Amino acid sequence: MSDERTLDLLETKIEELRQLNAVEGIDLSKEIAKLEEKLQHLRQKLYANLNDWERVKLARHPKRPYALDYLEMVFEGFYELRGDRVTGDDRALLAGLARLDGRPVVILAQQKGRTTEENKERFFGMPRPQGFRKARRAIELAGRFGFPLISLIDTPGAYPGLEAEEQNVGATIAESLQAMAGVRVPTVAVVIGEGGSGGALAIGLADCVLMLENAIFSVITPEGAASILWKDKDKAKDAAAALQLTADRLLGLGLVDGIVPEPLGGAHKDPIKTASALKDELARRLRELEATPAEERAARRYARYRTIGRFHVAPPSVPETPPEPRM
Amino acid sequence: MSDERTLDLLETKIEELRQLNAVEGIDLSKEIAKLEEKLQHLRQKLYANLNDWERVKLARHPKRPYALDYLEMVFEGFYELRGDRVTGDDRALLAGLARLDGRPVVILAQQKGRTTEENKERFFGMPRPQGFRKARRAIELAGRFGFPLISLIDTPGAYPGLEAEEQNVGATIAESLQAMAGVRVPTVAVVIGEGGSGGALAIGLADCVLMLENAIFSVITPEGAASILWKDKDKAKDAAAALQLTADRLLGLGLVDGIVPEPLGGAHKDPIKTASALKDELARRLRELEATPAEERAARRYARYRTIGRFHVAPPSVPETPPEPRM
Amino acid sequence: MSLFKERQYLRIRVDREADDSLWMKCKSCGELVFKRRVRENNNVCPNCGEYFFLTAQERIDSLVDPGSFENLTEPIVTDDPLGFADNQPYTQRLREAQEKTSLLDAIVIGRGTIQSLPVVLGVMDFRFIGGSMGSVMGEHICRAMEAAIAERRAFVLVSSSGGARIQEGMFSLLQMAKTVIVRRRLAEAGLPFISVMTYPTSGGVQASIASLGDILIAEKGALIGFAGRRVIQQTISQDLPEHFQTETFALERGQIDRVVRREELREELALALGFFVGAR
Amino acid sequence: MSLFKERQYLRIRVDREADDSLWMKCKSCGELVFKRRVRENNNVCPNCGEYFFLTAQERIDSLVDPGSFENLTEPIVTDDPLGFADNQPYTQRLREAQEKTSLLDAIVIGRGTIQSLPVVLGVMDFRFIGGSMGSVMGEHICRAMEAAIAERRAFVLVSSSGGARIQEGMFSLLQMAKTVIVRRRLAEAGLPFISVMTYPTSGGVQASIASLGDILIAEKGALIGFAGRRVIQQTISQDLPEHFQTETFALERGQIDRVVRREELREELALALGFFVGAR
Ligand SMILES: [Zn+2]
Ligand SMILES: [Zn+2]
Repeated sequence: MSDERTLDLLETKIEELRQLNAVEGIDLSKEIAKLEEKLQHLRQKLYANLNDWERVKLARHPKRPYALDYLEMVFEGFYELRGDRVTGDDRALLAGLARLDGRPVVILAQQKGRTTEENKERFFGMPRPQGFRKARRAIELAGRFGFPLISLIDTPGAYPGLEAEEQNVGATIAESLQAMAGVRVPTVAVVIGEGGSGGALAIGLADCVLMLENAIFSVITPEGAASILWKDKDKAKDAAAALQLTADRLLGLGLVDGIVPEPLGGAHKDPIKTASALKDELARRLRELEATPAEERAARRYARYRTIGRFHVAPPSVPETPPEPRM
Repeated sequence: MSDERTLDLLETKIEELRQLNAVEGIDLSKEIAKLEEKLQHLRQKLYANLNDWERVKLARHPKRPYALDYLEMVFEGFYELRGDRVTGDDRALLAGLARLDGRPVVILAQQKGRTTEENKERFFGMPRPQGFRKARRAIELAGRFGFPLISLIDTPGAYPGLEAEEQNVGATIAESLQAMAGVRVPTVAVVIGEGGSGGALAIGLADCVLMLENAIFSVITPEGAASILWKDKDKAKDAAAALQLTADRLLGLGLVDGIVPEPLGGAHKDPIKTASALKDELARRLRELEATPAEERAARRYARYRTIGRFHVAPPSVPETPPEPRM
Repeated sequence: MSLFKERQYLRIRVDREADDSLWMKCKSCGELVFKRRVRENNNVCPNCGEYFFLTAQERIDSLVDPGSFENLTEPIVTDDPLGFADNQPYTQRLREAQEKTSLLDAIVIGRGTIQSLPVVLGVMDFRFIGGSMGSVMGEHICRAMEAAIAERRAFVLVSSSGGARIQEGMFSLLQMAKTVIVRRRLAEAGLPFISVMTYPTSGGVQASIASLGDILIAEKGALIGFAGRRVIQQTISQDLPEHFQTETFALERGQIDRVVRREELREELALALGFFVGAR
Repeated sequence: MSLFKERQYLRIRVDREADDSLWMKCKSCGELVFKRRVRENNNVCPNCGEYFFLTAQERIDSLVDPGSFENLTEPIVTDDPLGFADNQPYTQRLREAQEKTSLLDAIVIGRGTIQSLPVVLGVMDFRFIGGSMGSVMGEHICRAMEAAIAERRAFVLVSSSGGARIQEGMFSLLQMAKTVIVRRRLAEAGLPFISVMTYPTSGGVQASIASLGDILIAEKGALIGFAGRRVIQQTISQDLPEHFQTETFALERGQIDRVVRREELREELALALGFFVGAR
């Protein structure tokens, strides 16, 4: 991806030329057009066949739009509801009400920080038990008032730490999952960046699961997998490929329902366009879900998750040792 | 109550005489009988007309049976369920399953300590947010499986402290109340000693509320009321009378449903007899409640609490200044 | 548990235009400020921003659309069921509070609109025996929720209370149970309840109805907690942080959803209520 | 997230009587102990009390009434849907685990009675790739709950798992959602679920089905937590208490209901189950 910076530099240069063109009255438009054509060509070449590891880097790109950016661009009037009513207010997992095309929805949103200051506040986008408890509260609110629920997923995973374990972070994830499993309103989850393990899934058990084109969703970070399975941290690239964590692969595996396209080079190249695509897709999916009777929606959600898994009846030859006999 | 100690001393002396009688073969039986008669007479005189403050002291008597004593004597096989699943396990408010006459029930029990060590563990019987959250969990378990719920109330009140406020103790009381208001099983609460304010009521919103004869139930401790209203801590005795916190007064006011008799001198004079009376009353009340259809039980619980309060329509002369005009 | 003293408030009499002077001295910044401006400024000092006390009626006026409020507070008064007297009979204390406030008890309820959104509103008045909750306040809160259910309106409760009204003993403690059981009906009816916590929301009010809002909004300068600072210090001699039980303390600990300045509260309520109009 | 190594266990081969020796050396106390006695003692060292590893079958034998267990574990194996390979193909790792354990995956389910009380039982086997949960384990847990619903039995799950099976990628993560959504059905059917947590109950298993029991029982010596000690220390370099994620740590922090010694677990389950027989 070091090429990306070169292309960004070229883009800046073209912009400088364009300003020169305007100010000095020198006619560079022909040259500029050629340069732009070249740039477009290079970009296409660069981004057309991103490998999985490059996608991982795009999904984590520091310039990538975060949840609050989409809240601004896709929804109106985010009315944040803070606090878990128990011990705190997690700033890495936000909850609140907002409007989508004028209709009220409940939002769950995982938010990373951009600055050191922000990341300190938001724990690098890693939710703590306070966040998962708040999620559960918001899910229940959605259920109580019939608001559709939309999750924006973007986290490396739940925050690992003593305090999190002391507050039983695993159980808070389980309870958020349980709330999502049972809430009787349409639910849509979108992975907008990084979908990291249980901390992401906690708000991702939805009727419809979408991914932005360059988002990833994985049981473990490639780095973690490399360290545990390859016993070699530098194998993250291999792990990224093996884990099949990109949107296209997960769509192929039937584990997500749709992909929201991003501009060439990633969402950060044109956040507004990305947001617009996301908004259209969210609105369309919600309409579909709301057109489905509640009972049928519940049955479909159940069937969707009940059937996840790939296995076959073992042929008699495998395993070589037969299974335990009946006792 | 200084007389109580004199009588206890007399009782000890009689016991010593009785042992002398047995061991030495000296016949003191006549004298002993007379002394016992005298003791009985003095006790009756002492306890027949206890004032409210003396009741308060009895309710808090250090020898009084506590919740775990009744759990032993009234119920079988207390199977404790610990922890609030969030931050801790309160030892001042216990929860669990047990059997009453062989039938499973869910128990909530406030437990004081006898020794310094125990009181340190049990915070002098003052529950913390962990306890109220555990209560809520146990109430929901009762509702989920249709177990009747029995609360044994004995607390000076919720524990006042920084950590309690940090964990939003008020809200945990409110949520315990809310759970009790909605649980669809028969519920009986018994004040076995001290029913102290919100910390007691949190597990006391029941279909049937009983009090042991010398128990108290109050919005505030007499000491607290004296300090706030009389501006004089030594007026606790007056406050105790004014607050009408004894079982007989609260029965007279229609705020409790029944009184479980105690032996002369208080429950600690004969814990087994007290427990036996409590068991009979609990069983009777539960039978009544279970004989009532669930819908009607819910309606009665609602009506019971909805109508608590004493007020009248103001005559035109009061207040002298008329109420705010309509706007 | 009326542990919060009125003297903690900076009281200004703004309810009578006929006051001897048109100016008042702010006890916080010491400036002489024009009473009318204070009043127009929601009883916030225009010089230093200090929040002065709002009566129930002033609070209502600050929230509802002009002319939209219909008072539903029936003229009921407590029976004084215990015949309570401390250094002073409860009846006398009541009469004094009634005279001081022109209210029969510590709450006003009614229907109205907030930026055209229909609500049933309950507002406590701290001047009336510390905003404490006895039989009458409990009854009014229940009737307000019942009106909300009957008229399919949202319920908004603005709390300002030291807790239970000691003088009514167990009748007062049991108002916690009474309001909670009716609050369930409101929830079953699918109607929203927005609880606004101001200075102070404490004791039995905080430990029941006030904490059970679908949305909890604290006014800047609120005090939110169960046991008061003095009770804790007297009971366990614990050091308490300076911002103990402030709205910031509550927000940091996840106890409330939002903190709002007084002058933004009307707009804030309209925002929140707007989501629920037509829901379900 | 298989972060717990088998080497943390003291493994003893007690599954074959034909072993070359009748004696073994306890790795904890160093004593030579008679294998048969270890086995009869629930794989607890008769000398020092150290808990040795139980296979799923040994665990089942230690819990159910003799002869009452009917294995319901259908012979299904994972498709290896990602065609996963690290330094070793997943298929090979599977084959080795299958050969080592005589199981097709890391769980055995079945029906049986515990002191005559009918249950459906699921027991994980840590030997099989760290007891990790992939498609097959998730499926068996769901089928066990469905059997419990069909037969109106209680469900007991004994967890021993490092978490999700990394080699099945998102299929494995989503088993958390799958087991949770079926667990709801069990609750809706009014049937009890007792979750027994042993060494280790962690990662995706702890963060889903294992934490959702009506009653949570930890075996003495259990490890209960989401992120492992190593992960936390590598990520944020935090000092962790010695008893971090032990059953005592969990009990003190309100995360579990009970701690039980291995030899008492059968009795414990009977006690708990007894309350639910005939309930509802
Ligand atoms: Zn000022
Ligand atoms: Zn040993």
